[in-house]
Amino acid sequence: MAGTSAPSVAPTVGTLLPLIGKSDTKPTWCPGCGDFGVVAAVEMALKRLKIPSHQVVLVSGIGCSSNLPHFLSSYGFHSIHGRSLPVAEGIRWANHTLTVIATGGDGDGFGIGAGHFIHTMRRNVDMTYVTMDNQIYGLTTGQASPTSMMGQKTKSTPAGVIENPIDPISLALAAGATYIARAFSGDVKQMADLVAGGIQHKGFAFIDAMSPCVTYNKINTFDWFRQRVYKLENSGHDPTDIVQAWQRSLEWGDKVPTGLFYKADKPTYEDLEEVLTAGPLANQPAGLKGRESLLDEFI
Amino acid sequence: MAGTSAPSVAPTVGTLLPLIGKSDTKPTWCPGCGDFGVVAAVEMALKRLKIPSHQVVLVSGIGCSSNLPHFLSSYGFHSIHGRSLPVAEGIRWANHTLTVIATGGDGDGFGIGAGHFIHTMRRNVDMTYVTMDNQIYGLTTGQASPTSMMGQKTKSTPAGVIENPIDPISLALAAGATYIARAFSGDVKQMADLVAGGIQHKGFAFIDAMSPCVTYNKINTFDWFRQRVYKLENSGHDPTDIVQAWQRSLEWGDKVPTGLFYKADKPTYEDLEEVLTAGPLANQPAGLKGRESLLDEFI
Amino acid sequence: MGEISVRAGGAAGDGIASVGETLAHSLSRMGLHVFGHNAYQSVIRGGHVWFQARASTAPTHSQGDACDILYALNKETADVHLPSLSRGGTVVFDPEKFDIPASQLPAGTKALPVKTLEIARKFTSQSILQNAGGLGATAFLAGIPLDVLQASLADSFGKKKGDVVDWNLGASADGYAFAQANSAANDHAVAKAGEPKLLMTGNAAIALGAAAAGCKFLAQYPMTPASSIMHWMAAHSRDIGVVVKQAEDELAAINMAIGASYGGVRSMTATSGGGFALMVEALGMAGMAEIPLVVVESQRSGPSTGLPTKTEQGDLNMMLGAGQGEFPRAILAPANAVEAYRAAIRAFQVAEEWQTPVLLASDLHLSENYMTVDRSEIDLNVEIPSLFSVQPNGHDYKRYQYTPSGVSPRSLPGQVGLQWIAGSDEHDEKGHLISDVKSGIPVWVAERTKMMQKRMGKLAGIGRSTEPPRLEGPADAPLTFVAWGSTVGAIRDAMVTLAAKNVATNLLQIRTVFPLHVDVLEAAIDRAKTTLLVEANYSGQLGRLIRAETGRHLTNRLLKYDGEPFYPYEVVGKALEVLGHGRN
Amino acid sequence: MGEISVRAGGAAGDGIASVGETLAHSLSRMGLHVFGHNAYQSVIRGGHVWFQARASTAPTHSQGDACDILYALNKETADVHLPSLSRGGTVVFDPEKFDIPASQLPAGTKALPVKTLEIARKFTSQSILQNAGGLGATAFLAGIPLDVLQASLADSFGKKKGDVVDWNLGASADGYAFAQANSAANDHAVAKAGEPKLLMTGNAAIALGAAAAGCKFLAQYPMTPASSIMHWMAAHSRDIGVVVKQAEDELAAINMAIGASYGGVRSMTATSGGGFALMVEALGMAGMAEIPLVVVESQRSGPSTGLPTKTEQGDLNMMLGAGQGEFPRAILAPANAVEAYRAAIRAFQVAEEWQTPVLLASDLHLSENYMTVDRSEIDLNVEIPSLFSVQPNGHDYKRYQYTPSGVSPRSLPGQVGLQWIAGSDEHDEKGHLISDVKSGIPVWVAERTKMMQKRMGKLAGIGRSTEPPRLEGPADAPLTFVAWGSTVGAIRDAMVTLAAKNVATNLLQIRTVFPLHVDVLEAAIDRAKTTLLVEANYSGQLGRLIRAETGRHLTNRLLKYDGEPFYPYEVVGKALEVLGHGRN
Ligand SMILES: Cc1ncc(C[n+]2csc(CCOP(=O)(O)OP(=O)(O)O)c2C)c(N)n1
Ligand SMILES: Cc1ncc(C[n+]2csc(CCOP(=O)(O)OP(=O)(O)O)c2C)c(N)n1
Ligand code: SF4
Ligand code: SF4
Ligand SMILES: [Mg+2]
Ligand SMILES: [Mg+2]
Repeated sequence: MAGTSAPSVAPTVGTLLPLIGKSDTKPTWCPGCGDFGVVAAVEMALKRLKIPSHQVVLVSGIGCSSNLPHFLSSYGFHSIHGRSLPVAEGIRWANHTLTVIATGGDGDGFGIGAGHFIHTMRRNVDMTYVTMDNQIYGLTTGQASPTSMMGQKTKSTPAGVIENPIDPISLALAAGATYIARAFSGDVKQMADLVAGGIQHKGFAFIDAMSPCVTYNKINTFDWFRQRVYKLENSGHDPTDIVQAWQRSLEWGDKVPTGLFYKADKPTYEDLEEVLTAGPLANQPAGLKGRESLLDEFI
Repeated sequence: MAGTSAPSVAPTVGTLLPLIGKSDTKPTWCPGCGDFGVVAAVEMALKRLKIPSHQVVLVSGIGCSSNLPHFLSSYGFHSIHGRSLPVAEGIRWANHTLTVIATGGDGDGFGIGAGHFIHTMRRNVDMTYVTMDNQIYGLTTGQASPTSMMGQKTKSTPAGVIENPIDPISLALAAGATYIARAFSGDVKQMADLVAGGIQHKGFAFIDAMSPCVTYNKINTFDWFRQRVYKLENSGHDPTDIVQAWQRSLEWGDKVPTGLFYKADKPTYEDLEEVLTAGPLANQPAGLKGRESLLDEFI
Repeated sequence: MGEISVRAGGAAGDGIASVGETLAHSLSRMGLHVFGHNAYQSVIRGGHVWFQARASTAPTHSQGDACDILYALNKETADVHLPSLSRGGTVVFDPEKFDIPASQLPAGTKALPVKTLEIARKFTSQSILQNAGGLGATAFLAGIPLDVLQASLADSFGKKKGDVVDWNLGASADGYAFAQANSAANDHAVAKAGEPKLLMTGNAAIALGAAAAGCKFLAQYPMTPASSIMHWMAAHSRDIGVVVKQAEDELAAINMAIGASYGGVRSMTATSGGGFALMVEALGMAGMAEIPLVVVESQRSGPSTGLPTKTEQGDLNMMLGAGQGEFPRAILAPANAVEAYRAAIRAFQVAEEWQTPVLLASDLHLSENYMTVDRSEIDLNVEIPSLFSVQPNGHDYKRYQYTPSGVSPRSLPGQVGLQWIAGSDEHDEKGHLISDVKSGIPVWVAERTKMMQKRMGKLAGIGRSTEPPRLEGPADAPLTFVAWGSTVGAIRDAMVTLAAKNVATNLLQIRTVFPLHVDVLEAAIDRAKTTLLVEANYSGQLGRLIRAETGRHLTNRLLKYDGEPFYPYEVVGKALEVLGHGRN
Repeated sequence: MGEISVRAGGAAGDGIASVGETLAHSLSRMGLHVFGHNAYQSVIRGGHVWFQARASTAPTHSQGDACDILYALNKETADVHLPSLSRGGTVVFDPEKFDIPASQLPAGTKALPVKTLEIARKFTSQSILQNAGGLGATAFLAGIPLDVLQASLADSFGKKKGDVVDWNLGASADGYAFAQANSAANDHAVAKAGEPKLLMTGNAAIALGAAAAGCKFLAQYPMTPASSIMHWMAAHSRDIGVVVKQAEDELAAINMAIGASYGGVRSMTATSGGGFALMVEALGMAGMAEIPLVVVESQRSGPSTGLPTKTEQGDLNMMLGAGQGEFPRAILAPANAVEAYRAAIRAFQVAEEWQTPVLLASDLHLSENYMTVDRSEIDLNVEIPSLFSVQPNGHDYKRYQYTPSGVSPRSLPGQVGLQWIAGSDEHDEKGHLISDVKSGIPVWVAERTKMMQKRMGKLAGIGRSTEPPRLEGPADAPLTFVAWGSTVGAIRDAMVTLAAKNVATNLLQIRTVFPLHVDVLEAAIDRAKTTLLVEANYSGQLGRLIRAETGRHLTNRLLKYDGEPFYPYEVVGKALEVLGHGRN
């Protein structure tokens, strides 16, 4: 794209362009899998926000949940296990007019991907991350995940898990995400609201979507959640107060809060990266034609 | 070690064995480097606890700070960048009578090693981790580290850092470490106390040792810290209260608290791993001699 | 020679693997040689999966080509597999679910409709029970006695008792009786042939071999097709005293294993190509610090995520090149369960003797398929020397002492007076760094060279401790197959078929892919009349390695990279073509 | 031909690199060809470091062998380097710091004691200023005019002004004057030879080339000797509009670069062996998803952490085997700064044209040393086509369409109606998964084969887009050197020396290590009278590759793995030995 006459990838305003919809690939999840709720919520949120499908990129890792991008009509990148976030960051920086949503599993995001999770949050990259947290490794047929509860018997822990689960909400708080929520596949409406809120949020939005694996997790079932979930928005919770958010994040057991834990306004990575103030990188001129003065430093 | 007659690696009680001391390798750190304080504190702590040097394993990654194991007289493993914690875990599980101490830099531990940092903490492995946090990449001659402050100009960020630094203390709280402290190389006595406390603590002890890099970090100098540090133990802080600990972890700027943020008693990974209840793995019999009945399952 | 192949197919989640395993176990209990091929997809429910159990009075080295009995749980199975039904064969299906038009039946085959759902309903409303009726009918056709089938079936529920087990036994008996009443057994139906054999997957054999060799620590991250090594070890962890750690990723897994080895226990990690890619850096550390380590690399169809549930031998280049710089390594390549058991033991011995990482190259076809083994072939009596052999010599202890073999005395943490620092940097005999203030200084430049030579010198010894290529079959055969790993199975079966056609062939099996035993290999290749390289990859990676090491160019090649295992008929056809007999 | 070598040595932190760079810049400004060798250790202060600037009216391809002037800042420098002082040479030192006994001086050399500390004290109490006096004396001996030296020195402070700059200028003038008064210039002292040349490191050349080729995004994690690519790019980021991201690790770096490339910009990552090991998995994803990507691999001395500040060519095996399974790649291997600049441009072009990862193999010797380049050799006018070339064809768009070349039309996110899913799993022409419910189904098994062939078929085209081996020197010479990368430099210098001895040699430079241009290579090797393989590694990795691809075994070898660069005299000696002239 030397020069400025190159076709632009900036949003085409004023034209009615197709919104997101289902793709021609049918989900291959087990019947009843929580991930159906998540894909529905993501679709609803994007439709509601009227973001044309060619402006959306869904990025995932590897796992049952990570197949999600194939089932919607946007652009997508079904990457490798644990690396959805750096891939998503790269896409976002190449073209920050795109709506970038990373999706994937608890193993993908909090196990092998834990380092990227922490670092993407501290950067406050303006994107949305929806984890389909089933507290198990689904695609590899049922090993413990970082969110499996103490004592859970799995193929890899036949005597029960002996490590404390990761709490993605408190980790996100500690790492500096600026929009932190928990959703539940049994409540697609709430999830769609939270995802839409996350997309609209300027900064890194994290939604931990509890999405039961009906095949391998016989503990954290839809019923298990139904008996425990309550909504933060009905409980006087103030999502702008980080200490309250931290206290709520400690609740997990008889009660499992859903909704928005925390929200803050901070400059995004893209706001602070000066090169991007000249517009999407993909539209900026490339190369060094006529920049011979650059060679002077070598004399 | 088939059978039980193999020499044991259990501590030899009653004999007076050499305590830790300096090795015959002189530290190669720059004069004035904060890491001199850390190695002194580790040596003091181990001496005070009278742990014989052959019972100690110092494990590190790669960085200026990660050279530390070479300068003391114990066993050690100077591993690769970012991997000190999994190496240390393996050592600990092979022989949980050993005192295992991981040491290394902020880049090593919170950058490339962030995932292991989170996971080792949630496991509550009974070991001690001392990071020499100089908020810079020393050995690679001065790039930004995950704890470099916003705006800091480095070789890799000539226009200033544009991401929020990691706060190791709050991350450790979120991830479930059971002994969490901050020390400062300018106060070796306090650091030695904290390290000794960490070694004695049953569970994962994390000590973030602020250890100024006099060559590449011209912001977070000894003076910078001296003007800001105050001691938690003198401030009515209750280290058993996780919410107080969380609130204190948010303090960083005009005031920088040092001392013990948090301490909790929880079963360690080694407590819960049933195989280890039979003693150090390295001393247990190996092989399947006489275990022909194991083949029955294949019929 | 009696031989039969039984195939069951359906959707993932239908319980096909259980049906197949029960059939395979029944056949191996009859004293037959069995190969059980479990074909599945990267999806938990739905899709299409199948299992083929091939049994014979003679050794079975692969899944074979066709099937004699096909149990089709759904229409897709009939569509995909009927073409493989051999003359005289029978397809079992439930007419309540779908129909098979006569026109779809290959010549000389027949259909046996069995009302499996109806049978199941007599016991329960759970439709999964249908399999029991179909299983019974299939077993009858194959010649499996009802009591043998039912014992296998009951055992497959483990210690579980109660209704479900009873229902299964009842429904399978009904299916069995129905088939007996309405059909004759297959012409190839087998009979009891001897004492029960052991039936195990390559992964179970590897895990068992590791434990027998003294492995006390396994760190692993789940990845098909290596996961079941961890599953087996975890299930037996407390019984056999092996600590099993599911790590947060493969980086942690290998580094934990290295730490544990340094700490004083024999340790292992296992993964597939993608996970191995993440272990590449630490592998070099084990090489540099001279830490014994066993790494199982079970290959699957690449590149990248590729076809995660399909087989390939595409990672040889990666295993050869893994790690920056150079350090000694060995790569062992067993072909079947017995060889895998023994290779695991040898891997530990080589790693320990030469204090360096050893790779055990497997693939999905070996790792996850079922093979019979005679009990006598599994010797659990492995000599396990103590690791605490070094005696204190105080301040003079040199962990990396120069020795003629390159192997230096190794102490373990906890031993008094023998402290040393393991390191990934270059070091001197005592383990002190050469990398910092000594680097570039002439005397230390020379020391670095010596230390490299010490380490690399171990390769010669590793060659002596590992198995050279083995020639199998008549020495003067007109065709020599050259192969490694599980691909050898289909070749062995093809050799039998070729022999029956009076075409003599032999097989040069590369049992140690690295270091190659160049002298033996060159002699064998030079003696061969014609060679045929058979590999499950695109570029012929072994062929490339052989050319690199010996200059011999194996130009006749049968390469396959579609994810499917080799079928003996493909090998036979190519052999005949190469020999100028034309395809048959 | 005028040629001089000037060496300065001291402890890390003494400012040796600045002294050396100032000397090198002064010489290149005089229009001389310069090679600047920066030798340092993995320690920030202390230890021993040195810098050699070699300048000549003829091209300089390496640091050369000896030095004509040695500026020794400490005793260790004298001890280590005096043996390299050539006849007629001078060692400059400060007698206030240490003494050099006459017995230590090689025959025909002399010592020039310069009171550099005393000079410095005239200006300031900061001892670092001593370098300026020594620099001045050294420059005089080398024939550098005072004004040239002072201009370089002033420029080395950048835009800084003030006392420090003035003190430096003053002290250097004093040192210069002192030497002028007390010594003659060296016999080899050089004079102005033409227009100023550019002096750049290999890494600067790579970064500049990448930017010229349209690179808009660099993600990197610091690692010697690749870090300065990031430093250069970061320093120019805003000026040239390139986003530079220091990632949390190399896993993130390469995945960010892949994401950015998918997102519509040309992107790159750079690292050394240990970091590249961590990129192995994602490299395969780029191959599978057909994402253009440039990866710089600057090798250093391994295995593992090894000697982090020393050079080696030990990662070729790793680059060849990186990634499970098979996918097309190219590996370019420039030998010096101009070649590095051009290779970076070509890397981007090949990656983009063939939609696959391209590796640019460098090493510490190339990446971090200084080489002169004529301004005319750097053409910034690179044609950069638009990436938005695909036109919407709605629902029928096939991202992975089969084409004769294997290259398919590529759309970018944001383009209307051309959505596709990039994936690491096997897929069909539209990018839909083959890996799950389609895998194993015969028609899709065939499709997988076709898709593999489409991807691997690109290798042929990549061969046409990359540089074949080049023969340099008289075609009928009795000896042909075979080499790749920076090692070529010492060979080029050695060829000049050999020619002066009436020994004709030529050089077969492998400019593209993969894919090898087999026809050209075979012909060249077969034409060669005798070959001599020269590589900076233990096992002769290029030799192995050549044998694997051509069957040609290059048995004469000069291999070196001590971390030091090749010295021309080593090459000369080995060449004479191979030719039977005996060592000279
Ligand atoms: C490097 C690497 N290691 C391991 C795997 C195997 N693997 C595929 S999916 C998966 C985990 C699945 O769990 P999760 O991320 O929670 O997703 P889910 O299937 O539960 O939705 C693993 C370990 C892989 N593909 N790549
Ligand atoms: C995989 C890998 N990537 C990069 C490096 C290069 N490297 C060596 S030390 C270091 C960081 C040093 O910073 P830190 O960990 O904070 O330690 P410090 O030197 O500041 O004590 C890096 C990036 C490496 N050795 N290995
Ligand atoms: S295995 Fe679990 S997570 Fe995977 S598709 Fe089935 S229900 Fe969903
Ligand atoms: S560079 Fe910094 S961290 Fe490294 S030794 Fe010097 S002062 Fe310490
Ligand atoms: Mg999951
Ligand atoms: Mg640091």
